[in-house]
This record gives sequence, C-alpha cells and structure tokens, in this order.
Amino acid sequence: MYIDVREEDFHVNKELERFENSSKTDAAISLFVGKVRAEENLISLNLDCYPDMAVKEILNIAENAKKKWQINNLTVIHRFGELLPGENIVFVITSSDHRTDCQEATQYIMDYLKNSAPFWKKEIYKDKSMWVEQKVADIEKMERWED
Amino acid sequence: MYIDVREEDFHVNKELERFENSSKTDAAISLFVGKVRAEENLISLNLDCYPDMAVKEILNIAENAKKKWQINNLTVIHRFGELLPGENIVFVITSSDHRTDCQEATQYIMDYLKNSAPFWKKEIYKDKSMWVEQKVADIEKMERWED
Amino acid sequence: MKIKYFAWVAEIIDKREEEIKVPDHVTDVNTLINFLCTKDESYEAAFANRKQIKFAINQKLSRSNAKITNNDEVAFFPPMTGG
Amino acid sequence: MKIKYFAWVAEIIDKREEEIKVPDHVTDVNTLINFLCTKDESYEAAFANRKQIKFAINQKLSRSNAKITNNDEVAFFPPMTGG
Repeated sequence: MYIDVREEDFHVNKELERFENSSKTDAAISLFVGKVRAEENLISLNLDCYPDMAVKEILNIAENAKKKWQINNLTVIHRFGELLPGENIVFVITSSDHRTDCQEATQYIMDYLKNSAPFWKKEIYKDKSMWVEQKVADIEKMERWED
Repeated sequence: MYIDVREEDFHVNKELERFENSSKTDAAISLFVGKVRAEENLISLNLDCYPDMAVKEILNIAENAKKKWQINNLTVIHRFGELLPGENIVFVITSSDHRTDCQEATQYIMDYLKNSAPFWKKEIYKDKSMWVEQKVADIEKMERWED
Repeated sequence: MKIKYFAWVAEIIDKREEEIKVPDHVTDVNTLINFLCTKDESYEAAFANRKQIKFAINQKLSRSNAKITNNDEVAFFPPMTGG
Repeated sequence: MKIKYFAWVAEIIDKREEEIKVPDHVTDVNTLINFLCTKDESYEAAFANRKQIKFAINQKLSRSNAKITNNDEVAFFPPMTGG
C-alpha cells in the first residue's frame, strides 16, 4: 500500500509501472486518473489541503476498501497546490484476483476522496475565482457504499 | 476509438501512453487490465477466438457504452492464443469529462466482453485441461446494465 | 456455406472450419444442425445438448430460426468466456 | 492550542494557522468557536453559518461536542471537494 499527498506532478506511466512491478501475480488491475478539466478561461485549479489529515484519511479510506473487497495492492496519489488545466490531480490504482473487487474498490476510494479527504478546490478564471461547492450527487455516490 | 484483437502481447504502459496522448483534454481516465491468474499447476490459458466476429462484437459493445455514457475516447485490446500465467489478456480504457462516465463504461465493457464477445478460455493444468464455463454471476453483472 | 466451430464444439467435431453445399431444405440453423447430424456421429455428439450451443450468422449472434443460405458464414460455439 | 483554517475559512479569517492559549471554559469545539468570535469580527464572519463549517481534532473529523484541551490541534474548514 502506497499513499502520497504532494505538490509535485507524477507520471501516470511510471506510477503504473511501479505498481505493476509490485503486483506481478495479480490478475486484475483497476486504475483511475483525474486531471484538471480544461474549462474555458480557467487559469488554474488551486487545491488547498491539510496534508497531515489527508494522509490519515486516505489511509482510513484504503483500509475500509480492503475490508469490503479482496484487494492485494493499492496506491493513491493526490496532489495539492496550483494545478494547471490538463495536469494530474489524483491517481488511484488497486489490484485483486477478480475484476469486480478492484473495479469497485477504485470507485469507492474515488467517491470518498471527493467528500471526506481534506482537499478544497478553488477555480481561478480570468475574470473571477470561486471555491468549488460539495455536490449532493457526489455525497449520494459516497453513501451508496454504506452498509 | 481503437479496437484490437490479437495474439501478440501488449505493453500496458505503452498503450496507456498512446491513449493519453490522444486524450489530452480529458479530465477522467478509467483503465482495467486483466491477466492470466497464476493458479497452482496452471501451465497456460488457451484462448480460442473468432476474430472477425470479436472485432465486430467489441465495436458493438463500445458503441453501446458510448450511448449510455459521455465517453470521449476508448481503447479495447483483447488477446487470444496460448497465454502464460501472469500474461496480459485484456486492456480496456475509457476517458470522459466526469469520473462516473468512464468508470461505469469500463465496467460495462468488461462485463460484456466476458459473456458476449466470442472468446473461449481453456485452462491447461499439469494433469488435466478444461474449458472454462460461463458463470451465472458474470451474466448477472452484465444484465444489471440493461435498461 | 462456410461453417466454423470453436472451443469444445471444434474439438468434438475435430474441425475448425468447413465449406459445405447444403441442400434446399436447410433454410435456418435448426435445419442445418439436423443436416449436419446425419453426416457423422461427431456432429451428433457436439450438438447433443443444443441449449449449450450458440451460433452466429455472418459474425452476428442469431436465433435458431434465422434464415440462412449457401452464401452465409455460420459459426457454432459454446457460451463465451472472454475478458 | 494549535488552530488551523483552510479554504474560504482561512481566507475570511486571513490566517492559516495560529497558536492560542484558550481559557478553562473552552472545553469543546462549540465553546471554542464562541471564544474565537469574541476576538475579532473576521471569526464571526467565518463562523456565521456554522452548518457550513466542519472541524477536525488532531487530524480527525469530529463532532462539535467532542472534548478539546490546549494540547490539541483543531482545524476548521468547509465541506471537502477533493478527488
């Protein structure tokens, strides 16, 4: 299990390769990559973060995912700071023996990262800036996993 | 959209890189990789295939996924022939503006590849060999997507 | 008519493909199977449990009463197990 | 007590972090917020709608009646929007 909360960019390919090298016998891998959407007039996405809590909370989300599904290996990387359109934000990868476990676990982790990990997005446009508000639809996606 | 049915192995990293290069403005990417499980005493997994039909059927599955979700780009690679434990079988990647679209589309494509694309798995063990049988659970996973 | 067989259907019939000119009374997959079964015991064995056999006409999954002619490509195989 | 602020809470208070010695009657997050609001109008503005504010004690999301002491790290922030 590898969890990283950081400002610097990451290479999706290198992270995937690193993950594969440590999961050689796993038959199913599910990866999600989230990037800054290239909205019109968007200059940057500024992600505020509480790093100490973020690491703990992501670890907590990952442990919960491992309780719900048979997961062999898992990596979560989440960036913060000033991110430009098209840049990577988040990388979630899980591996398992059967496909449903890793696919659902990756979705679960993303759903919780959205609403329960301490990150806050501010969109900086040419003529205005605004904090992104939590969406009811995102909370509902998270709550579907509750037992 | 890129669909490939082939015997030769593929490099997960290179295929991901190729995909990313042709999807530079997409904010969400969902990848699934399926490999031959390293079962005890398994010598190889022999995948029989009807290639002409497989290409058509995967195209059909992909088109249906694009009707159900907002998908910007999509690649499916499915191997056939004699595959060794740990080798790649299938690579499915989709991209979209929002995460749920690509994550569900990738699951959908995998669920249909399992049951409606013309591939047949035979497990070759040291002391026996057997054709894999279609599983009710897999059919149910496919049918959950029906409207 | 080009006929293809896959997986254990091909193993039992011991052929992956054959070219057959079918008589006029063979108009759909059902009558084609009946015709093949008169040729050789191996076909009878392969088609013994028809519920286990799926078929495609010109690379498209079809129903057993779909019409076929000598110009079509017909394929027989068990339920798929890809992915 | 170390207190941290994030996102628009930090912007309104115009601080990301401060070290405060809180009086004895501050025993939980509710009484801490009341105490902070007596210090400066900016706190009142930030905490005006308490339902929009979440808080963590020692990096863990907590309820407003959870006990706190001067040795704790308390953080205030809006609902999260990561991922």
